[in-house]
Amino acid sequence: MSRDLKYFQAINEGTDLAMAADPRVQIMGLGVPDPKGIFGTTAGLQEKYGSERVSDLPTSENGMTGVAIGCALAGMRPIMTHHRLDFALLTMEQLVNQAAKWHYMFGGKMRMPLVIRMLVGRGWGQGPQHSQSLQSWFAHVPGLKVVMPTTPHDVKGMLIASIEDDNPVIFIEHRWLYNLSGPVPEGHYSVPLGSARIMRSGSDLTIVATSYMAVEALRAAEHLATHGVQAEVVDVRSLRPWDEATVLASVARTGRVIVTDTGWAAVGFSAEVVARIAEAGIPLKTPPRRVCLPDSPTPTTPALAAVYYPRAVDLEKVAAVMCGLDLPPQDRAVTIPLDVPDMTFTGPF
Amino acid sequence: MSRDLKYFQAINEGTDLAMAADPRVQIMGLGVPDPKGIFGTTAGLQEKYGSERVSDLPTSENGMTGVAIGCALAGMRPIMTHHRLDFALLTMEQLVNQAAKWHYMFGGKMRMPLVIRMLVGRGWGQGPQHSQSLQSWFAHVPGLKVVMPTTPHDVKGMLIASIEDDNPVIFIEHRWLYNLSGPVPEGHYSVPLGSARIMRSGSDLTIVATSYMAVEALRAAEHLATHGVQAEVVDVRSLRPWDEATVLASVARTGRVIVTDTGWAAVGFSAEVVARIAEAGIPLKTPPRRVCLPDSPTPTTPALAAVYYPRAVDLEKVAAVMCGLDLPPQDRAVTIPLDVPDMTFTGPF
Amino acid sequence: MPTIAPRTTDPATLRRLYRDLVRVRMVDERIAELYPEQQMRCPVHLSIGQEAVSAGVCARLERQDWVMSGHRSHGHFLAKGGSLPSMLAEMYGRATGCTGGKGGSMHLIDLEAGFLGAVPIVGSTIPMAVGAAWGARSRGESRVVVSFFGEAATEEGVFHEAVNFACLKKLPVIFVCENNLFSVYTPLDVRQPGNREVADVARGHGIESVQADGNDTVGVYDLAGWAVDRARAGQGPTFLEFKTYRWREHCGPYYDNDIGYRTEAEYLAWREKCPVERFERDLLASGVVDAQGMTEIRAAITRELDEAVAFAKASPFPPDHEMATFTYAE
Amino acid sequence: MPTIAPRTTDPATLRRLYRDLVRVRMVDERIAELYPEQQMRCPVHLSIGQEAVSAGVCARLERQDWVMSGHRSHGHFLAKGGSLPSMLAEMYGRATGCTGGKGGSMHLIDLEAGFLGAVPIVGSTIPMAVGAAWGARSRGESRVVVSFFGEAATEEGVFHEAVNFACLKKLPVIFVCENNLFSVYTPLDVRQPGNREVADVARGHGIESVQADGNDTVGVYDLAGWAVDRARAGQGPTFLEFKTYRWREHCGPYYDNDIGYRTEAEYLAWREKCPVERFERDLLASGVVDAQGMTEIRAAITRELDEAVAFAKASPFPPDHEMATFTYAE
Ligand SMILES: Cc1ncc(C[n+]2csc(CCOP(=O)(O)OP(=O)(O)O)c2C)c(N)n1
Ligand SMILES: Cc1ncc(C[n+]2csc(CCOP(=O)(O)OP(=O)(O)O)c2C)c(N)n1
Ligand SMILES: [Mg+2]
Ligand SMILES: [Mg+2]
Repeated sequence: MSRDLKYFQAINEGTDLAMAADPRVQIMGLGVPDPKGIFGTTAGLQEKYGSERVSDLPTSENGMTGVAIGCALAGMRPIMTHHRLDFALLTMEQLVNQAAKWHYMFGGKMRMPLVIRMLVGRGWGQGPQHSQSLQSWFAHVPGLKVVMPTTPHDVKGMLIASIEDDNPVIFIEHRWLYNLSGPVPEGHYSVPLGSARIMRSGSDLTIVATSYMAVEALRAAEHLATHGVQAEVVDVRSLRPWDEATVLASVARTGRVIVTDTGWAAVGFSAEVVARIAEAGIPLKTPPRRVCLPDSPTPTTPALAAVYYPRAVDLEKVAAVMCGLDLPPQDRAVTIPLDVPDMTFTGPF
Repeated sequence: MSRDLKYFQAINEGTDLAMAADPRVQIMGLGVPDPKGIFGTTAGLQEKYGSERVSDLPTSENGMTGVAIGCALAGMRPIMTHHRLDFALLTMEQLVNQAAKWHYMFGGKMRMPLVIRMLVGRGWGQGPQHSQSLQSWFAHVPGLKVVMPTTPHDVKGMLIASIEDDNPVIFIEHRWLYNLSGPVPEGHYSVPLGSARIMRSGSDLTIVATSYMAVEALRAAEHLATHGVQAEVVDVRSLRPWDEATVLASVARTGRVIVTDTGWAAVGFSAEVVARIAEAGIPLKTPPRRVCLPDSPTPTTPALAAVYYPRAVDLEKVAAVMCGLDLPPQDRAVTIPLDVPDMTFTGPF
Repeated sequence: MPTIAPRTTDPATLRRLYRDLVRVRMVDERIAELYPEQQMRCPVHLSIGQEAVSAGVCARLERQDWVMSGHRSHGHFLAKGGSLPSMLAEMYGRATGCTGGKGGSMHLIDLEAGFLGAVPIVGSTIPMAVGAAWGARSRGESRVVVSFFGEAATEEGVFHEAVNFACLKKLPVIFVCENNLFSVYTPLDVRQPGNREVADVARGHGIESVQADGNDTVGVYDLAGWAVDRARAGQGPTFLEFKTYRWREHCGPYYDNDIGYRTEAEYLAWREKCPVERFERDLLASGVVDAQGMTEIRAAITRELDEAVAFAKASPFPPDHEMATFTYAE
Repeated sequence: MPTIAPRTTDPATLRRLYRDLVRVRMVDERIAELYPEQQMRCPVHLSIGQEAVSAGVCARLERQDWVMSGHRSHGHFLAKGGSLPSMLAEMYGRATGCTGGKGGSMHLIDLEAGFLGAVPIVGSTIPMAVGAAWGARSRGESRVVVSFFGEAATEEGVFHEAVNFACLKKLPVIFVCENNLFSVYTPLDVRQPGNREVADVARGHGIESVQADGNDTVGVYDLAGWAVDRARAGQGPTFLEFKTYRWREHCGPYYDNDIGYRTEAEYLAWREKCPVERFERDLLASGVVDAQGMTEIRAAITRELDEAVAFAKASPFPPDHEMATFTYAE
C-alpha cells in the first residue's frame, strides 16, 4: 500500500522502521530530539526509542563523528545528522581517513555501518557557508558510498538500504526536496544503492541529473516536449557507486547528453559522467554539456542567488541549442521568488 | 645563472628569497624549524628570520589553519606546512568554508594571501593514511588555487608566485620528486599559476600529467619513441586554474589523449580534463583514457603497493593500444624496489 | 578572581554605555519588526537579551582594536562601531551592504571600525582572532583582539586549539563567551557535564578565566577593562564567561517558548533580568541619566534607524553581472 | 589525588608485570635490530623507554576490555595480548599479518585480544574509544575502554571533544597519555604553555585527572587499577598522564640525540630511569624474581620472538589480486 508522503516524512518513516527492526540502529546529531527534529525527519523518535538511541550531541562535529565510528566498532549501526553539509567539513579526517578505510586497512576485520545525513541548504540567504553541495568530494573517495535521493519513495528506500549497508554511506538531502510529495509504499522496502532511475523516457536527449536538479530537469523535459523534443531524464540517485550502465545506454540511444548537478562543475561528479561517456566511445550528435553551479561561492542576496542557481529554463536553453530547436525566448524571472522552493516557505531557514 | 638543484633545495631557496624580499612572509608548521626541516625545505630559515616568522606549532592542524588565516587578515603572508596531505583533512572547515571564501563573501574587502604546502607520501609503507593525493578536492573549490609543480625549476618559481598571490594557494608536493635534480635559475623569478608546460613534444599522442606522473609520462614517452610513437607530455603544473588552452591545442594536434594523475580517477581532476576535451568537441582518433590510482585505499605492504601505483610501463601499454602499436611484453617488475623513488631511499620516511 | 577597579560611576561613560546598550536593543527590535515583511531574505540571529556583553566589552576597545564574531553578531558589530546603514542594507541584500550583498546578515564586516568579520560556522573565527593578534604583534602593531562566541563554541575542538595557542604565545586576545544556555534548541546539560562551568574548562588551559553576570552592563564593562588592561600590558589572554539569555527564537524574529525546548517560566525569569531595564533603574537611581535623557537617547536612535532603514530599502540590488565577482583577488 | 590501594606486592602479579614489560622491550629491540635489513618496509615507532605504561595499564584489563592506540602502539598491542606473530608478519608486509599487509606497523589490530585498532593520525582514535565505550554500554556489555595517546594528541581539538563527551555520558573510558615531551622533534614548550600540566587541561573538563611517573611499572599498575575500578563502578572516565621518555628516534630503529633537538644529557638522565632496570632492581631486592628467574623469562621471550620472526619471514606476501579487496564490505 502506497500513500503520498512528503520527502521529510518519508525520511522519518524510514528511520522509524529501521530502528524498530534493529535495536542496533541509533541516530545522533545536534537537535535530533529537539522540537523541530531536523525539519521533521527525526520527530517523535526519542519518545519511541529513548535517549540512548536517539540523542542530541555537543557542538563537536569531528569528535562526534569519531564517537559514531566507535559506536559502529562496538556493533551499533549509527546514523549521524548535519543540518548543513558545510558543518561536516569539520569531520573530513574521521570520515575520509578513518570511516572510509577501516574495512580495507584492517584487512576486512572491521566493518563500518554508518550513515551520515547531510543537508544541502539553498535560498533565503543561505549564502556561502550554508549551501555547499560537495557530493563530488565524497564520490571521489573509495570506501565511501554516496547517495542523493530525489523522491519521497527513494529517500525512504535508500535510507533503509543505507542503514542496512555495512559501509559508510554519505546520505545527502537537498533542502528543496523536503516539501515535495510523492507515493511512498508502507512498511519496509529498500532501493538498492548504485542504481539510477529513468524518471522520464525520451529519444532526443538524455538529461543526467542529481538530486533537486532532477526536479528542474523534469520541468525542462515537460516544456521541451511541448516543442517536440523528447528528453530522457535519468535521476542518478547514487553517486558512488553509480549506475554507468543505465546512463551510458540512455546516451547511446539519444546521442545527446546534458549532465546537471547541484554542485560545482569543475572536477565534479558531472565531469566523471561526461568522462565515462567519452571513454566509452559513445558516438554523440553534439558535444556533451554540463549545467551546474557557476564557479564561485554562493551569494547571499536573493538578487544574485537567482542568477547563481541554474533552473529548468537554463536546461531548456542548452537543450534547444543541442537539438537545433528554436525555442521562443523565455523570461528567466518567474512569478514565485527565486530564493524559496515554494510559497509556503517564509524563512528564516 | 642557473645551476642544478634538487627539488627540496629549490623549495628552500624560493622560501628564503620570498622571506628576504617581504617581511610579511612567514612560515609555520609542525617541525618547520626542527633539524629535519620538512625534509630540508625549511632548513636554516629560523636562524635567518627568527622564531616569530619561522615557527613550530602545536599539533592542532585545524586551529593553526585558523591562526594562519588570522595572520593573513592582520596583513601577514603566511605559508603553512603539512608533512602529509592526509593531516590537512582536519583543516577543511577553515580552508574551504573560510579561506576560499573570505574575499568573495566579504565583497572584496578581505584578501587571503595564504600558501598551504601539503606533501603527498608514497612508498615505504606509507599506506592508507599517509599517501593520499587529494588535489581533486581542492581543484573542485572556487576561491582556492591549486598547484603541483613537478620540476625543481617550477617548484621554486611557482612557490614564489604562490606566496605573492593574494589568494589561498594549495601547494602540493609529491615526496618522490624531492630528490630529483634540475636546473634552477638563481634569484627571484616566478612561474605564473595557471600555465601548463609542454615537457616533450610529440605528434601521435598527448599525455596530460600531474606531478610525479609527469616523470613517469616522460619515461613512457622516451620508451614509446624507440618504437616510433611520439608522445607529447604536458605537465599541468596548475590544477586550478588550469591551462585548458594548452591541453586542448595539444590534443587537437595529436588526436589521442591519456590523462594521468597521482590521485584517484573517479570524480577527479583527470575526469575534468577528459570532460573538457569532450565538451570542446575535439575529434579524437580513439577514446580518451585515464591512468590514475585504482579505486581503493593505498595498501601498505610493498607487495601490493607495487601493483597499486601506475608507472611508465602502464602508460606505455595504454598508449600502445591507442596507437595500434605492438609493444613487446614488458616485465612490470624492475630492478629497483618499487616502494622507493630511488636507491638512496632507505626508510623509514 | 581578578582585582578589578571599583565599579565605574563616571557619568559620561555610563551615558555612552547606556546609549550603546539601548542601540543594540533597538536595532534588533526594529529588525524583528521588519522581518515579517519578508524583504530581509536571510537568517537573522538577534542579540535581544544579551546586549550588555556587546556594549560593555566594546566600550573598552579602541578603534584600532579588532573584534571577530559568529552568527549572533549584530550587537558586537554595532557596539564596535560598525556602520548601521551598511548592516541593514546587507540584510536587505543590497549593493550598499557591508559585503555588497554577498554575505548577508551572517557575514558582517566593517574594517574601518575594526570589526574584522563574522561568520556563521560555530567556533570558526576563534583561531582567526588569535592569529590576527599574533599577526598584528608580528607587525609591531598594538591591538587587542576580542573574539565573541556562544557557549556551544567551547564544545568545538578549535576553541581549545585556539586558547592553547593564545596562552602559548601570550597574545592580547580576550575570549568572550556569551553563555545563553542553548545551542539552537539544545540545552547545556545534554552537551556539557554538570560538574563544571564553561569558565573552568578554559581555565584548565592555564588562561585567566572568569565567570560573571552577563546582564550587568557596568559589571561587564569593568571586567572587560581588567582584561583589556592585561592584554595591553602584555600579560596575555583572558577568558570571560558571561551568563545571559536569548529572548527570541534562535534564528528569526519571533518568540518560541511555546515549542517546548524551554519553559515560559524560565524565559520570564530572565526577562526580569533585562539588561536594559536594569541599567535604566540604576541610572535613574543615581541620576546619571533621567527619564527625559533616556527619551532623547532613544529618539536619536530611532531617527538613525529610520534613516538607515530608508537607505537600505532604497538601495539598489547588486546587478546580475556581479554574481561571481571577487571569487579571486587580482 | 586518588586514594589508591597500597603498592602491589603480590608475587604472581609482579612476575606477570615483569614479563609483560620485558617482552615489550625485547620485541621492539628485535625490531630495531632487524629493521636495517630493509625487509620491514614501513614506518616503525618504537616504544622503548615507555614500556611501563603499556604493561602497567593493560595488566588491569580483562580480555573483553578494549584498547585503542595511535602510531606508537606496539607496547599497547602486545601488553593487551595482541598476537606477536601477526604483528611481525604485518611489519614484513605478509599475508599472515594482522591486516594481511594492508595496514602495516601503524595499523595494528587483534579483535580476539580486545585490541580494537591503532591508526597513525594523531588523536584520531580518542573519540572512537569513547564511542566504543558508549556503544558497548548501549548494547548492555560491560567493558572498560582504554585510549592510549601521546601528549601531542592533547593539542588536537578532537581530544577535548572526546573528553567532554566521555564526562557528559559518564563512560567507562580511561584516557592514558604518555607524555614523552616531544611531538616528533618538537619539544613541549613550543606547543603548550609552561604554566600548566597536561593533566590540568584534562581536569578542566571535569574529569578525574592524575599525573604520575610513567617509568614506575607498579605505580602505573596501581593507578590504572584505581581508574579501572572507577570505570567498572560506573563512576565515569579518568585521565592519566604518565611522564616518560622515548629513547630512540621518533620513527625508525636508531638513536638520534646527535641531530640537535635534544641533548645527550637529557637522554642519559632518562636512560637512568629505565623502567626495566628499575623494576629489576626492585624485584631482586624483594626477591620476588631472582637473576635466574629473569634469565628464564627472557629466554622464553627470545624463543617466542625467534619463532615469530621466522614465521613472519617465511610467510607469503599477499597476491597481486588482493590489492583492492576489502575496499567495500559485502
Ligand atoms: C560548526 C557548526 N555546527 C553547527 C552549526 C549550526 N548552528 C548555528 S548557530 C548554532 C548554535 C550555537 O550556539 P552558541 O554557540 O551557544 O551560540 P548562540 O546561538 O546560543 O548565541 C548552531 C549549532 C553551525 N553553524 N556551525
Ligand atoms: C593529525 C596528525 N598530525 C601530524 C602527524 C605527524 N605525526 C606523527 S607522530 C607525531 C608525534 C605525535 O606526538 P605524540 O602524540 O606526543 O606521540 P609520540 O610520538 O611522542 O609518542 C606527529 C606529529 C600525524 N600523524 N597526524
Ligand atoms: Mg548559546
Ligand atoms: Mg610525545
